[in-house]
Amino acid sequence: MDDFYRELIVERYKNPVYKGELDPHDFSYEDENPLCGDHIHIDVRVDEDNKVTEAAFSGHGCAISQASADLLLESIIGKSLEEVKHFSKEDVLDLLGIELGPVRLKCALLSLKVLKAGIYGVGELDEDLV
Amino acid sequence: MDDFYRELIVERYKNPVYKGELDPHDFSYEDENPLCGDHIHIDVRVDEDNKVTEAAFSGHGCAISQASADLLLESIIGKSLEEVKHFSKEDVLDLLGIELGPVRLKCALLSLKVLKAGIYGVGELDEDLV
Amino acid sequence: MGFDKEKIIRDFPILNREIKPGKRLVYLDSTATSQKPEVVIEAMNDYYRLYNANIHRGVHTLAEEATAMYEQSRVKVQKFINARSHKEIVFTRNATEAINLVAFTWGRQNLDAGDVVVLTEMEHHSNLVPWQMLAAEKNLRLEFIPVTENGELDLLELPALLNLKPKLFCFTHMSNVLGTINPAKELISNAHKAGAVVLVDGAQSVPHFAVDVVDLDADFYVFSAHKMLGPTGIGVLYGKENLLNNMPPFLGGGDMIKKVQLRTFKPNDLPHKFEAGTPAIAEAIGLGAAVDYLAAIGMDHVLAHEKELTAYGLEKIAPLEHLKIFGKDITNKGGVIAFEMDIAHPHDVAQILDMQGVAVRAGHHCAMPLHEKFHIPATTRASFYIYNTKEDIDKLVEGLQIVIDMFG
Amino acid sequence: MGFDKEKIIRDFPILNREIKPGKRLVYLDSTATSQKPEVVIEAMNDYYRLYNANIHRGVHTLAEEATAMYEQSRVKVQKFINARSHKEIVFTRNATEAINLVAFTWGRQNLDAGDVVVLTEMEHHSNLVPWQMLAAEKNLRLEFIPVTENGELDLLELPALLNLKPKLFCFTHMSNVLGTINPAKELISNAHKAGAVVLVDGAQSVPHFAVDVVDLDADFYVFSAHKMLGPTGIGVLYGKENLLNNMPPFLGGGDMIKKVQLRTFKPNDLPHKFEAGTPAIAEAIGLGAAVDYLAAIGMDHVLAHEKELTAYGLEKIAPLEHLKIFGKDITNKGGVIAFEMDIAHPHDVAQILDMQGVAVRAGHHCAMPLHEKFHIPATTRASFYIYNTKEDIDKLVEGLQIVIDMFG
Ligand SMILES: Cc1ncc(COP(=O)(O)O)c(C=O)c1O
Ligand SMILES: Cc1ncc(COP(=O)(O)O)c(C=O)c1O
Repeated sequence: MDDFYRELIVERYKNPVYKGELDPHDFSYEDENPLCGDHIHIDVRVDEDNKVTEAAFSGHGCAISQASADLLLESIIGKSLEEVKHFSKEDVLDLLGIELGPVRLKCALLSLKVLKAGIYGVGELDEDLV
Repeated sequence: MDDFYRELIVERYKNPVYKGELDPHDFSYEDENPLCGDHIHIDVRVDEDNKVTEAAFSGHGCAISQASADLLLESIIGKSLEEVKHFSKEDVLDLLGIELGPVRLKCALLSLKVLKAGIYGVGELDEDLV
Repeated sequence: MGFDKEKIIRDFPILNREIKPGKRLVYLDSTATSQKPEVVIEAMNDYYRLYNANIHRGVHTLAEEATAMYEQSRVKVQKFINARSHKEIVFTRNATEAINLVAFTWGRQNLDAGDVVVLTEMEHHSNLVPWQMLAAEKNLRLEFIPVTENGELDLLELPALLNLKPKLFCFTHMSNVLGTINPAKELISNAHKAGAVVLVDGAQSVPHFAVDVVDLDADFYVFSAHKMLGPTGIGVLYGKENLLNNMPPFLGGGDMIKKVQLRTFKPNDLPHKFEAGTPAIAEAIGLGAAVDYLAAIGMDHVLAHEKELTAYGLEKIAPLEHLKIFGKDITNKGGVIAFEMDIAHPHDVAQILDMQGVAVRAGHHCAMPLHEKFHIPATTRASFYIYNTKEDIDKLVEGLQIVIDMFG
Repeated sequence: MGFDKEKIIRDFPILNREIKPGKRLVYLDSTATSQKPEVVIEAMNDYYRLYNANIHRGVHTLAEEATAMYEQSRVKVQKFINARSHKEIVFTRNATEAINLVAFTWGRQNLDAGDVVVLTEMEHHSNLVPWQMLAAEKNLRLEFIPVTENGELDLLELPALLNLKPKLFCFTHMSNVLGTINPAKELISNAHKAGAVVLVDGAQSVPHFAVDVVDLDADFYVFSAHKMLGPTGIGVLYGKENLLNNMPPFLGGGDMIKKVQLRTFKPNDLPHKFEAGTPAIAEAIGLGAAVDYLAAIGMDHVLAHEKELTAYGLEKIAPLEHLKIFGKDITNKGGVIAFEMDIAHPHDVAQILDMQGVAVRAGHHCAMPLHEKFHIPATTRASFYIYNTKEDIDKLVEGLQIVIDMFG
């Protein structure tokens, strides 16, 4: 059917692989998109070389925000935090494999925003930095 | 040439008949149109029956405002104040013999406004009353 | 002209738009903004192509024509809501600015620390935030009529709130989420008895049913052109003449003055006192055309058509699985159906509907407190206007079935 | 596209208008409002006919298209005045509202009793009255740079005024009556040295020559779309990002919030923080098209054309009897010629010109204090833009000759 809600997105939304919480974790962060109530919390563990060993997200929201969190976490396992800092909007869209309008883009990028804010250890990240 | 600036208006503007001041007078009033700086002062004398015996205006402004003051005063001589109170916008336009847009209408009606305010003895007359 | 469904649809060029290949636009988002009939678009084009000029101060032909058309629109609006005088009609950018105008002028002048302002839990942000800002500045007390589980104002609470002797009472004539049409006349009369001035947010009422500000006895009444077939960029503040007369001006600048010296100015007469700078001229003319169009149809026909669609919509949507209608049993409900689905987020619902050409809105609809009250972050909302048909609702239901198949 | 006179004239449908039988429109009133090219009108028609929707919160196709176009227009405006970020571009109703926005937010926050605000004697009412209102509320001291007999700012007075350590300095980049183009960069730099924040009224500059807000180092810069080939109902406030960020919001309502609860709200990020309620969507899109059109011509060509017309106009008008030009010998003069005639009132002059199809403005042009200074209640003003020609000026001179014959 419609290529937009690719099977992958609906599947990951219904059956996420990285959903959960990590305790203890090396850093964690959370944020929300007040426009639609999407909420994402991310926990990350890293090894001595600052490579991501484990990651998990919790929260709620639309299929796009939840699936993109799940796919994002999958793709950062084994990467160094330095590499993750270079993850871009395009990388997330590539993971989702779809094009998005401005409103849905915010849904798709919420997890990246949370992840980066966690890495940088900042309060709230300017959207432009994502 | 153009019927708008009928010869009458230009003639009355250049050579007004009722221009001047009356001292003493029975009542007098003045007002201005700040939009264009038109200014009209009117002095009136009445007899024991409240009939206008003499009237004069002073001030400055555009041809329409000055000519309509001159024509208006001419037409009220001999009339009772009660009758003058019933003078309307249409009466003034009839005197001028032209049609006017909203901005110029204010020029044409300034003298009537001043005259009525003088008769009613009020401070400033609402435009709608003219 | 009465209600000629086919003609009406022909009048809206956008309804020919194909959203996706083979999917014609089904526009169910009129509560956010309505579509515009060709006559409204053309009225503005005529202004720009034939007599575009700045108004009020010009002597030349274009300026006089533009001024006359602008002021005629004011009179059309006056007649449309049955105001007593054109002086009571102030053009603003939108309903939001109209409310702010009242807050900044009447509010600042008349409200003091400790004064009570009564609002309702179903207000749009535009009828909340201006009062929150004023409350913060002046130390006012804001109180709220609760919304019942059903989605109506809990009028049992009203006497207690009016007992607080509020100086001001602001409420929406119709909720943009629930569709609730509030009993405005009764509310106003009670508030007046308690000594309050009343502002009614008519953003959702004026487009959809006949409003008579004199019969209602509203003190202030606001609405937006873009929701009633008119253009963006213009809204209306109605205020009773004596109230407007006693208010200080709002914005300063050209047109709102009678006389200016370097350090002082004298404000202009109503309504110009509240219209600073070059106004939205084309937009006022467009609004005039929209009012003519609605008046020709007849607001009673508009309301009847929407009630019919709403009844049909509720009937068709209610049986769908996983779906809960927000405010289903409201006694007096306008053409708005908001709902949640336990399997899919409203954004996903809206996007899947969009793939079918069906435009609905998803989110908090600028009514976060109402959503918070019911513990739902967002809803999907379908809303109806004169150009909608039962087939549009059928398309909506088909689209919702796809959502259910996908996520269920 | 460069400056193709014939194409430009063809682009403006209104120029075909016959004002009186056999008298085609000669529009010399662009300072009040400009005419609009067909591309601007069509850009708005496309919005209304193809993708009309409310913006920012919508997921459906129309809403996404409308949002993208609205925000693209913001970026076009940003580039046009060379601002650093789209966040620095706030859409308002007009230049007037933009000035008021600064007065109500930055002004209320930063100015206190006794603070000095420096203005000039050649300001438009829109850059006077908001400061008078704020001065009355806050007990500020307003001081004015005088205008010389010649019609320029008397810069000899500037050091003394800046010695008063003004908190704010507001001036017009170009006078809408005299045509004086003020040395903005130098004024701003001097004011900054004295510690003042600077607001520039660009209502007459942005339409007529290249403006670079970064090069000028203006803190706030305002202008109106309708004077630069764009629609009515929209204007622009440019403000430096850190200033805007530190300012409280202006109007409250939808879109300017991030989060709302019953009694509190959290404002949105820039620039939305200052755009409450449904904005002028079609108008922003029209402004974007106007900016594209001007940029394609090139602002240097626009200015050169106007300078040529002004020189020609001054040369042709100067010899006329009974006529005195207001600000004839100004060193840097834009396309505006205002004048008095000792035999006829400006209203009569304008009306007689109108009978020839020539549209000029008569009055105080929203600059009463300037007129008062020179003891003239009103002037007649002819102003030029890209679609004017030397033949237009010849028609003006013919018309003035008729006035002289009639009243002389
Ligand atoms: C110099 C100047 N400033 C401000 C304005 C006000 O512009 P608007 O009426 O579009 O707000 C004008 C327009 O007449 C102007 O010429
Ligand atoms: C009930 C209600 N009030 C106010 C508004 C604000 O209207 P605008 O955004 O046109 O100012 C809306 C529009 O969404 C509304 O539905």
